[in-house]
This record gives sequence, structure tokens and C-alpha cells, in this order.
Amino acid sequence: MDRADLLSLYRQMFLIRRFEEKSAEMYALAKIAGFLHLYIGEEAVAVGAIAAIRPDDYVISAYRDHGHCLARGSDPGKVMAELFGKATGLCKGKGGSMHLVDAERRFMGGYAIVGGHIPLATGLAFAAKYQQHDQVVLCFFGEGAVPSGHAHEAFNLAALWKLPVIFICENNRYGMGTPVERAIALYSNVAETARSYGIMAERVDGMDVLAVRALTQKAVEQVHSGQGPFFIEAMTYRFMGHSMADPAHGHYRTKEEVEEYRKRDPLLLLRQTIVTNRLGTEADLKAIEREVNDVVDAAVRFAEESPFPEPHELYTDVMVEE
Amino acid sequence: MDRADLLSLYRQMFLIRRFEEKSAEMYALAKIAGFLHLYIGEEAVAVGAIAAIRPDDYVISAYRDHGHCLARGSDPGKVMAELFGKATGLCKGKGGSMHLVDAERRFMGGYAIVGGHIPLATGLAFAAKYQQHDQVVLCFFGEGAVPSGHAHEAFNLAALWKLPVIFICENNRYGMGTPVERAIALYSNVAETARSYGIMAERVDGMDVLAVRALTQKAVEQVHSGQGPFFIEAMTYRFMGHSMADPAHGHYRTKEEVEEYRKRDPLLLLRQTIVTNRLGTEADLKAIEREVNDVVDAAVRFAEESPFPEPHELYTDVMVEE
Amino acid sequence: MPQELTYREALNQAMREEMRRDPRVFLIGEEVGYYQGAFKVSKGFVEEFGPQRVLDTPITEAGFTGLAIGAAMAGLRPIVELMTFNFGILALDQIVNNAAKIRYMSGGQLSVPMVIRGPGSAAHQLAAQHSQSLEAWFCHVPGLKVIAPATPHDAKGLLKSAIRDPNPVIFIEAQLLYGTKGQVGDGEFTIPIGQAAVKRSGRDVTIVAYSKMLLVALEAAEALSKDGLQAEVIDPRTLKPLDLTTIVESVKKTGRLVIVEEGWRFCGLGAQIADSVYAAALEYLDAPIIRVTGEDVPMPYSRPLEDAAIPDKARVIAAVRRVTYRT
Amino acid sequence: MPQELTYREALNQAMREEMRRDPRVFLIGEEVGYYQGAFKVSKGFVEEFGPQRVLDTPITEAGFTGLAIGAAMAGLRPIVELMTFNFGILALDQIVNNAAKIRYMSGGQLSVPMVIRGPGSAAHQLAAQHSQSLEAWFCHVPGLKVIAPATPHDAKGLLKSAIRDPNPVIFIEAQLLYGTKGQVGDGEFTIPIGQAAVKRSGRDVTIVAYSKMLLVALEAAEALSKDGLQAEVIDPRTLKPLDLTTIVESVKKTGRLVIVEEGWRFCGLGAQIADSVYAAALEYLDAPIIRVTGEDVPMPYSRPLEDAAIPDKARVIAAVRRVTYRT
Ligand SMILES: Cc1ncc(C[n+]2csc(CCOP(=O)(O)OP(=O)(O)O)c2C)c(N)n1
Ligand SMILES: Cc1ncc(C[n+]2csc(CCOP(=O)(O)OP(=O)(O)O)c2C)c(N)n1
Ligand SMILES: [Mg+2]
Ligand SMILES: [Mg+2]
Repeated sequence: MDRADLLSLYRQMFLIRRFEEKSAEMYALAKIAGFLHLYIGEEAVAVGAIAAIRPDDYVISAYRDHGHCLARGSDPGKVMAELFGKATGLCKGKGGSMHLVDAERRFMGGYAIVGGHIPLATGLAFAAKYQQHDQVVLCFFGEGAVPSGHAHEAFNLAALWKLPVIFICENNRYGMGTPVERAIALYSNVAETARSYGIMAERVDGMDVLAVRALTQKAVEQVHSGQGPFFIEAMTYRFMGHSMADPAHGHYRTKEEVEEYRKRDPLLLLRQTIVTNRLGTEADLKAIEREVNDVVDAAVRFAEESPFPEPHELYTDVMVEE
Repeated sequence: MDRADLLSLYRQMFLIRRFEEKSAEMYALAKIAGFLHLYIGEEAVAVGAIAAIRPDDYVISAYRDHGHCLARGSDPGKVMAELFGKATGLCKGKGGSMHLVDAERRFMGGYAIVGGHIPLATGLAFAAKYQQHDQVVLCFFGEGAVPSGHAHEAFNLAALWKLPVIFICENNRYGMGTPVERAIALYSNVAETARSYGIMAERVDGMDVLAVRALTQKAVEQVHSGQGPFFIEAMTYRFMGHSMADPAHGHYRTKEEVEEYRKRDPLLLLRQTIVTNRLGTEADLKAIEREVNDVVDAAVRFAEESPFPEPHELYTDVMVEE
Repeated sequence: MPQELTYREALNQAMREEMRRDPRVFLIGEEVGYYQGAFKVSKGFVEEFGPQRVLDTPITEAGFTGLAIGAAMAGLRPIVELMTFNFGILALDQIVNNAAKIRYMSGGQLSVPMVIRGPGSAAHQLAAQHSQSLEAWFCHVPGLKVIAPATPHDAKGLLKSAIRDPNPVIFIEAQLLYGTKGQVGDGEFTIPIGQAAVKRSGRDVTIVAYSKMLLVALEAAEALSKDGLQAEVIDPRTLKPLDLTTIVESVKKTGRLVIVEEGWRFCGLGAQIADSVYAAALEYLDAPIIRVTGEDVPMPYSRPLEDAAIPDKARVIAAVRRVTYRT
Repeated sequence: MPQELTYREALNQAMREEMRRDPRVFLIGEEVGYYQGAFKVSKGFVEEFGPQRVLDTPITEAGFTGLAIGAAMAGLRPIVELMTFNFGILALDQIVNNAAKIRYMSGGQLSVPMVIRGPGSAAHQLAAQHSQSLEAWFCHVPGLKVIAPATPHDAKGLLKSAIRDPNPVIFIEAQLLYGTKGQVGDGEFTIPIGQAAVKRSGRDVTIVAYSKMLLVALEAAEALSKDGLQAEVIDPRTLKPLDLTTIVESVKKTGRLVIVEEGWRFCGLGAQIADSVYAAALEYLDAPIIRVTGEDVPMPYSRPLEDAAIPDKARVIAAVRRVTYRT
């Protein structure tokens, strides 16, 4: 284990955590509106998986997308500005929280129709194969998307055509208020879904960033070897409500359950690994956190000070004009 | 094995065969138009499965539906009249070949959007359970429907809610011109799809009417026991083209392949069983065939002599008027 | 005596009364049960009617809508709640190719008595995939009835009628209406499908508006009356079958028509209403009909852009002034 | 010198030329490869371009349309063949929520250059689920262009433009047009998207018709000219963006307009065309615009009923007589 490596993973996870805590504050202050879905508790999945790929690989996710976007290296200022609906946002304020896109970093977007982006991921992989590039595609989605028809159609195409896509199911046990047992017939083994397409599938502890990275590395190798897609079921948990409209523990789960999972907070786990393996001290971590706090404060300031889009922007970007 | 029983199965299968040969002739004479999909070669699946259920059970199928409708006991005259588009047809000529319906016999229809009727079947099963009736639903579809999203969404709901539906996949190796190997990632084991939902699934020789009936009986028992849906993969073969527009052996399969399968013609197989087991003589069978030929000729005459719908019928049945 | 209810409560009452009245009626959709509905419309239902009649589904719109259609074919009376109509696009094949056509294809042997309901149109800053008004699509399809009530009273009376209707009915609500209050006649009442309501009478101009836009139109009419312009405001309530008679009568009186709709302009329902009115009353029109519509763009997230994309009071007032040449 | 081609051959040439020109272009859909296309439009393609660029898919419209959208986002130029647009309903969420909105939602970072093509409208007795004209739905959606050519020449020139267009284009053909013949300018040519064509000039009445209905309108115009009524027949060719200028110019000249569309009447594209023309040229109209449309019923299978459901020459002639008061 390498000190710099682990500290940088910690920094990324802490950045997401801090960024989203701030977003929640800003939402309370009505600086941010619409739907805001926090990734808090699931940071290890995005950070671990994305740490395993190259800059020219593709990443695509659902509407709970801040974590994937930041893990991909997008500028926190531009992301926060997007949440504020400002002209300086990643998408000029047109996309918002659910539709972050950073094409330069091959972050191909967050999508708000559950499961609807899974065929897109398959298409990105198709393009890579068609152009004989050796890129892979990381496609993140919640377990709630697994029963959806478009997901299955995409799984079948990806397997049939051996496309270089890695499906990462973020199984946080709930789709809104519905526990996985009431949504997926074979809830005890979601990965089985992928296997029924001949897709190699494995489950991983989604709270352990190193385990997620290791499995993703394995998946990338398999995909590069031309054996086609890989399916990862990352067991994780959402510490906050489904969205800002939903309390942290609604009727559908108890305070105790949330507390139980918080004991396996992915940041806590990595902290312990770092400290017990003497790869860093509490002080090192505090330093990182201070630095990140400043970054996030600066992001908020940038968003605050940025202008809203000009009225004419309503009509631009509908079509590519030649 | 019981003589009367086997002879009646033979009669049903021969009725479908003869009825469709006649339909093809009528199509050539332009008495029938639109799409006409023949079931010739697959008769054992519909006849065997439907022989295992009660009159108050439900049957629903895709557009290749003459066999299921006739096996359910619909009047061949009314079916032929429907193909002719006559007012005396099962659906007053409004449905045609792909949309036969005989509500009285609980034949809930043929549907022409591949896979689109599978959720309906699940709903019929839901209604039976909701009303605490012990009916089962037989849902027939081609293997081409298996990768479709609505099929998967229905499989999951049926399994999740333990609904009394029996999914019967008529695997005739082709979806139009596409062999199953190029359509389904795990083509070698289509039933695995169902198992990934925890649905009990078995494969059967779809050319053997007795085997199909036996497995369906088993499925009905399991469904009645409240264990939820059952999936049958019936291995069969279409002797004719996909529709009248498609030659019997297009580029996608050889004359030889068709000949090979014709050796296992379901009527031939049953004939042999009957004769070798001394349950009937060639003469008995000939007698049945003569009788059926008369029935089919009468059906054609009835269709011929029936009037087309009145012009005002264009506007009726759009809505239930109170 | 009439009660003051929110639109949400009115829908809740309508469904509750109908589910008590008819055991064949059940509610199915995402989060309708234990979660009490994504927008709390089915509050208390699973507690009163149990999970057999209040079904939480996986996120499979085609699957559970198709299941409900099948159940209706077998004699039940499903109410499908779409968390929003945006997701209904995934069930559109089931709605259009099955629900709307099964009666016709079967020559009248089968019927599909069901309601498909949920919020349409934009809320606040939900962005492009969650802010669409798709009523024109449903209105285009024979075999469907389409309802879009604007007030709690209309919501209750029309939802009860929809549930009792033997045909598939698309019932479009709005997230921004759920919290709005209004007087609702209490006890047993229904409102016939296919009847428009004159929400405000006036002689100078006719404004046709439905769902959220009715409230915008009424505000505009109020403001206009201050400087002596009396607008007659008509809410079709049922979009299909459309009560053209009521609209045309009003236009014959006022000679001027403004149609307000939140959806995209091109091929919006307003175009059909305009076409029908021109055909029925061309000689009575003193000015071309003016449509006030949503802008023809995907809905942006940013607040000022979103505000600019949706018709508001000012735009309706401006349209009325133009159509009455009072600019 | 121009060649006589069938509509089918013209489409085949257009795709073939573009696939030779641009390696990013590929064809994907059901039976497009080894089967040569359900309607043989891609005859010879898999042989020339190989299975990497001519992809047979499973029956999963949402899946392969979404796949093509993703491929377009990554810089390829997919042509999706829908065996018929009836099945496109299953891909509608992908088309509307992804293809049409991705550019906007990404603030211009991404684009989706692709064509989604296949036959729309009725053929002969394919019944309700296989006989629908859904162009009004697509026209309603910002971010999409919609094309529906009627002649082999237009089909070739417009398909080539559609393939080169950097936006998602819905390209609607017709089963009953595939076999029709016409002169096609040979060699390299394209037809700009968004330009209507005056297919026949006349001074007495304007007829707007597209796709199959253009042929019906031209027959009617021919017959009418025999008794001295000269109809100007305009084919918009591109339905969105609609070339209103050409239509309005003609109406200003003739003062009378008949719009012919095969699809359902209520909320059909014709309503929007009428609304736009009234708004632009009300004072030039000597009579209310008349729409000749399909009947508002699911398509029946029976031949006489189907014939009665679809506009024909006689109905267009009757409409022209009515609009010109020559009855
Ligand atoms: C097709 C569709 N149906 C319903 C919704 C409403 N909805 C938004 S998020 C969500 C739950 C998704 O759960 P999951 O996929 O597990 O993701 P998570 O929120 O747990 O990350 C639902 C039902 C939607 N966005 N899209
Ligand atoms: C959703 C949809 N896509 C495409 C079609 C066109 N189509 C009609 S039948 C067929 C093949 C179906 O094959 P299969 O399900 O195996 O049934 P079989 O014809 O072999 O009985 C196709 C692609 C359709 N009817 N519906
Ligand atoms: Mg989840
Ligand atoms: Mg098949």
C-alpha cells in the first residue's frame, strides 16, 4: 500500500463528502433547487471504480451523480455553479444536479430516467469497439434500475456483442422508499441477473474503496481481453434521504439501521486503514480536510459570484447549428 | 395412454394444420390479406399446453395465434371469417389474423408488438389471484420476445408477487430471419433467463404433444400450490416462412434444415405413437382427417358467404358507450 | 357544507371513496403504499386497504402498467399512479397499443376500464427529463380519454368519474397543484367527463386554459378587469373528448380567443383547439387566435431560464391586449 | 442523366453513398443485415460493408436505439432502422429524453448526430398495432428534426442530408411507397432539410400533403384540373422545422387551403399547420381551412373499413370543392 495513493483516495472521498454537505446547506438556503440527491455514504464506489480507469475511458451515471463527476476530476467550482444554475456551471446551468456532464473528462452525464442511461453506456462501448480503441465504459446505476426493461435490453446487447462496458450496480438497499426485497425477485443475488446473460459478475463491499478499485481493475482487464462486459454489484448504503425532500430515515428504515451502517462509513474505514498501517497520521488527514474545505468554500464563492445565464441562452444548444 | 384422448389431440393438431394450409391458399387468392403467420410445425405446443388447463383459465399469445385460438376451441368458421375480414369473424373483422380474440373461451387475444402481451398475461394472473380464483394463465410467445424489456419487467413482477402465470416460450430457433444465437446472449439456455428471477423453468420437446402436456400439467400444479410462475421453453420449429411474405427457407436456413425438422413433424410423431401403441389405425386417423377437412371447407364457405362489416362499424367499439 | 381541501386531499378522497365503494378498484405504482405516494396523494391507503389493493411496484412502468391493463381486461378497475408522466413514456406502448386498442381489435369483446394518473408538466427546476407536458400525445390517440383538472373540486369529481368509466382514462395532475386549496363539495358527487367549465365570465375576450395554466389565466383576467377588460375564462377540464361547444359559444360572444398551455408550442393541444374553433366560428372572430405556450426547448434547470420557458400572467395579459388591439 | 428508381432503391443509394463516404456511419436494426432489411431497403449492405457496420439486433428497440444514441455521443453517425415506427414507441423514451435533450442538458458539450428511419403509416390491412402515423408526436418534441419524403428523389436527397446532419433526425418512410418509382437526379446531390417543394402549381386552391398523401393529392389535383380547378400542391417534405413561408405564400395567392394527412385528426400535424397559416395569413383566406385526415379510430383489419379510415382521392376532391364553394 502506498501512502500518496491512499491519501489521494481519501482526499477524493472527502471532497465528495464535504461538497455534498455544503450542497445540502446551500439547498436549505434555496441557492440550489429542484431535486438534489446526495451520494453521502457511497463515495467509495465512485472513487474506487474511477481510480481504476484511464482518462480516455468513459463514465456515465444516473441522477445521483455528484460523486462520479467529482471523482472524475471535474472542477468543484463549475459543479457547484451548475447546482446554482449559473452560466459558469459545467452545463451553463441548463442541466443541474441530475444532469452533470463534463465531456472533456469523458464524464458523459447523469441521467434522470431510471435505467435510461444503461443503453447509452452500451453505445459508448460500442463506439470504442467500432473505432478499435481499447477504452472501457463505467456505467453506474442503482439497484432500482435492475428490473427495468431498458437495462435488460442493454445487458443482452452488451453480452451478445462482447462490448467493453463495466456495469456497476450501486446496491444501497433502497430505491427511494422501496427495499430491494420488494423490487427485485432475486434480491439476494442481483449479480445473477447479469449471469443470465453470460456476463461475468461479482459482488464487492462498496464501503471499501480499495476492494472496489481492485475488483474494477480486474473487470477492466477482463474487458480489455475482449471477453465482453463485467457486472459489479457494490453493496453500499445511502446515509441521507433519497433526495432533499426525503428525511434521512423515513418510515422505510430506522434511525438504528442508519446508525449501524454509519459505523462502516467508507471514509472512516479508509481513515483506519491509513492510520493503522502508519501511512498517514491524523494530522495528515486533518490537513487534507482543511485543504478540501477551502476548495469547497471557494467553489461556493465561485458559484455565488457567477452570473445567471443570459435570457437568450434559453434558445441555444437545442440543436447543433452549422 | 387413452385412445379417445390421443385421437382428440391428433384431431386438434390436424385441424390447426389443415386450417392453416387452407388459410395459405386463401391468402394466395387474396381472400386474406395483411400479415399471415402460420403455426405449421408448432401445433404440439399450443395443443399440448392448452390440453392441460381448464376452460376458465386464461390463454394469451402473440400474432402467430391461429393455433392457440383453435386449440382453445374457437369456431373455425368464425376464425376464418375473421381472416377474411368479415362481419361474422370473431372480432367482427376488426382484428384479423394477428388479433384473434375469443373472450368466451378466455382466449384473451393475439398481440402484434413482440413481447407486449407478456405484461398483460401477468395482469390476468394478478386478477385471478386478487379475486382469489384458482385460475392459471398460459402466455405463449416466441424466443424472439425473450430479450425484450417488457418481457423482463413482467417476469420480475410475476416472480415477485408469485402470480399464477405459465410462460411458454415457443423456441422455434428464429425470430424472422434471426437465429436465436444472434438474438439472445445465453441462447443455449433460454430458460436461465427465468431462473434469474427465481422462476422455476424447464425445457421440453415442443414436437411431442404428450411431453408438452405433461410438463404443463406439472406447471399448473406448481402454480396452484402458490409457488408462483413457471417458465416452459418448448423447442419447436416453424416449417413455413415467418409470414406469407417470407419463403419457407429464406437465406437464413437451408432446405435441408427444414427437411430435417420435418422428420419430427409433431403430427407424424403423434401418428406413430397412436399406431405403434395400437390406439388407432391409419383408417381411424384418415376418418378424423376427412371430418376435419369438411370442417375447414365449411369454415371457408362460411367466411366466403359472410358479409363485410357495415360502414358504420368503423366507428363502433372504439369506446365502451354507456 | 363544502369543505376546503388541497388538490392532493381531493384526489385522496376521490380514490378512497371509490375504493370503499368498489372492491375491484386497486391502486398500483411506485411508492404508492408504505411511502404514502411520492407526493403523498395516497396517504393512509395501504393502512386502510392493505397491500393487496395498494401495490408498490419496482421501477418498471411498462411492466406494471401492462399488468394493470391485463387486470382490467379480467374485470378489475386499476388505478395506475405514474410517479410522473415523464416516466409514462416508458409505458406508452402498453397504453397506446394495448389499453387504447384492445376493445376495438376484439370487436367489442374486451374492455379496459382503468385510470392512469399522475403529475404532468413542470414543477420547480426539475430540468429537461422531468419537466414535460405530454397531453397532446395522449389526446392524439383514439380509445383514450384525457382529463387535466385544475381545481380540487374538479379533481375530485372528475377522478371519481374516471374511476367509474369503463374505458382507459389518462388523468393528468400537476406537482405544483397538489398543495393548492379550494372549496370541494362534500359527500358523494361526480363531474361528467367531457364538460368544460366557465371559470369566469366576461364579454371582451375568451381565454381557454387548463391545469396549472387556468390559475395563471384567472390571475391575468383579474388584473385585466381592473382596466376594464372582461375576460371569459374557460377550463375544458377534459381535454379529450373536448367540449368544443362551450368554447365556441363563448368565442361567438367575445369574438376573440387566447389559448394558454404550458407544453411545447409546435403540435400542442392549443393548435387543435384553434383549428377547431376557426372551423366552427371563423366569421365570428375579430382577430386571429393567439396561443400562449411553453417555449419549444427542453426545460432548462436554471431558474431564470425556466421561468422564461413557461407561460406566466404577464404573457397572458400581453396576449389578451394584442388580441383585443389594446396595446 | 437522371435515373428512374424506386423509393426503396433511392434510400438504398443514399445510405450506400454516405456509408462509403463516411466510415463513422453505420446501420443498425432488426433484420437490416443478412435478411437485407424487412422491406429490403438495405439490400447488399452487409455484403458490402460487413457485419461491423450493418448490425442485426435482437427485438429490443429501446436497447438498440439507446445504444445508437450512445454511439453518436461518442462521435459515430448511426442510422437506426426501425422495422416500422409502430415499434419506435418502445424507443420513445430514448429518443425524447436522451437523443433530443442531451445537447441541451449538457449545455452544448455533447451532440447526437443520428438518423432514426423506417416506415410509418398504414400498409394494407396490418390492423391497429401496425398501422399508425405518429409524426405529430415527434414534431412536438424540441431537439428533433422530422422528415417524411414522398418521392424517390426527395427520399434520396433528404436522407443524405439527414445522415450528414449533426442532430437527431426522425426520417419517416412508408411501406406503400417503397415500390413507387420516380426520376432521381444521379450522382452526388442533397436536398436541404426544412424546404418545402411546390409539386404542382395552381391558382385556385393550395393543397398541403406529405408522404403517401402527396400522391393522393396529386391525383386529386389532376382530376380537378379537368374541370378547371387548378390546385397548387405543396409537399413540406420536412415536417419540422416546417417551411411555413412556402405554404403561406401559396395561400396568399390562392386564398384557400386543404391539408391532407393520413394520421388521426385530433392533434394531428395538420392542426398545427392550420393554426400557423391562420396566424400568418388570416386576412388572405377566403374560406376556412379544410383538413382531410385519417379517421379517429384504431385501424381496422377489414379491407372496406380500412379503406374508409384513410384519406383518398375522392375525399380530397370533395374537400377542394367545399373550400372553393364548387359543390
Ligand atoms: C423510469 C423512472 N421511474 C421512476 C423514477 C422516479 N425515481 C427517481 S429515483 C428512484 C429510485 C431509484 O432507486 P435506485 O435505482 O436504487 O437508485 P438510488 O436512488 O438508490 O441511488 C425513482 C423511483 C424515475 N426517475 N425514472
Ligand atoms: C416490438 C416489435 N419489434 C419488431 C416487430 C417485427 N416482428 C414481427 S415478428 C418478429 C419476429 C418475432 O420472433 P419470435 O418472437 O421468435 O416469434 P416467431 O415469429 O418465431 O413465432 C419481428 C421482429 C414487432 N412485431 N414488434
Ligand atoms: Mg438504490
Ligand atoms: Mg421464434
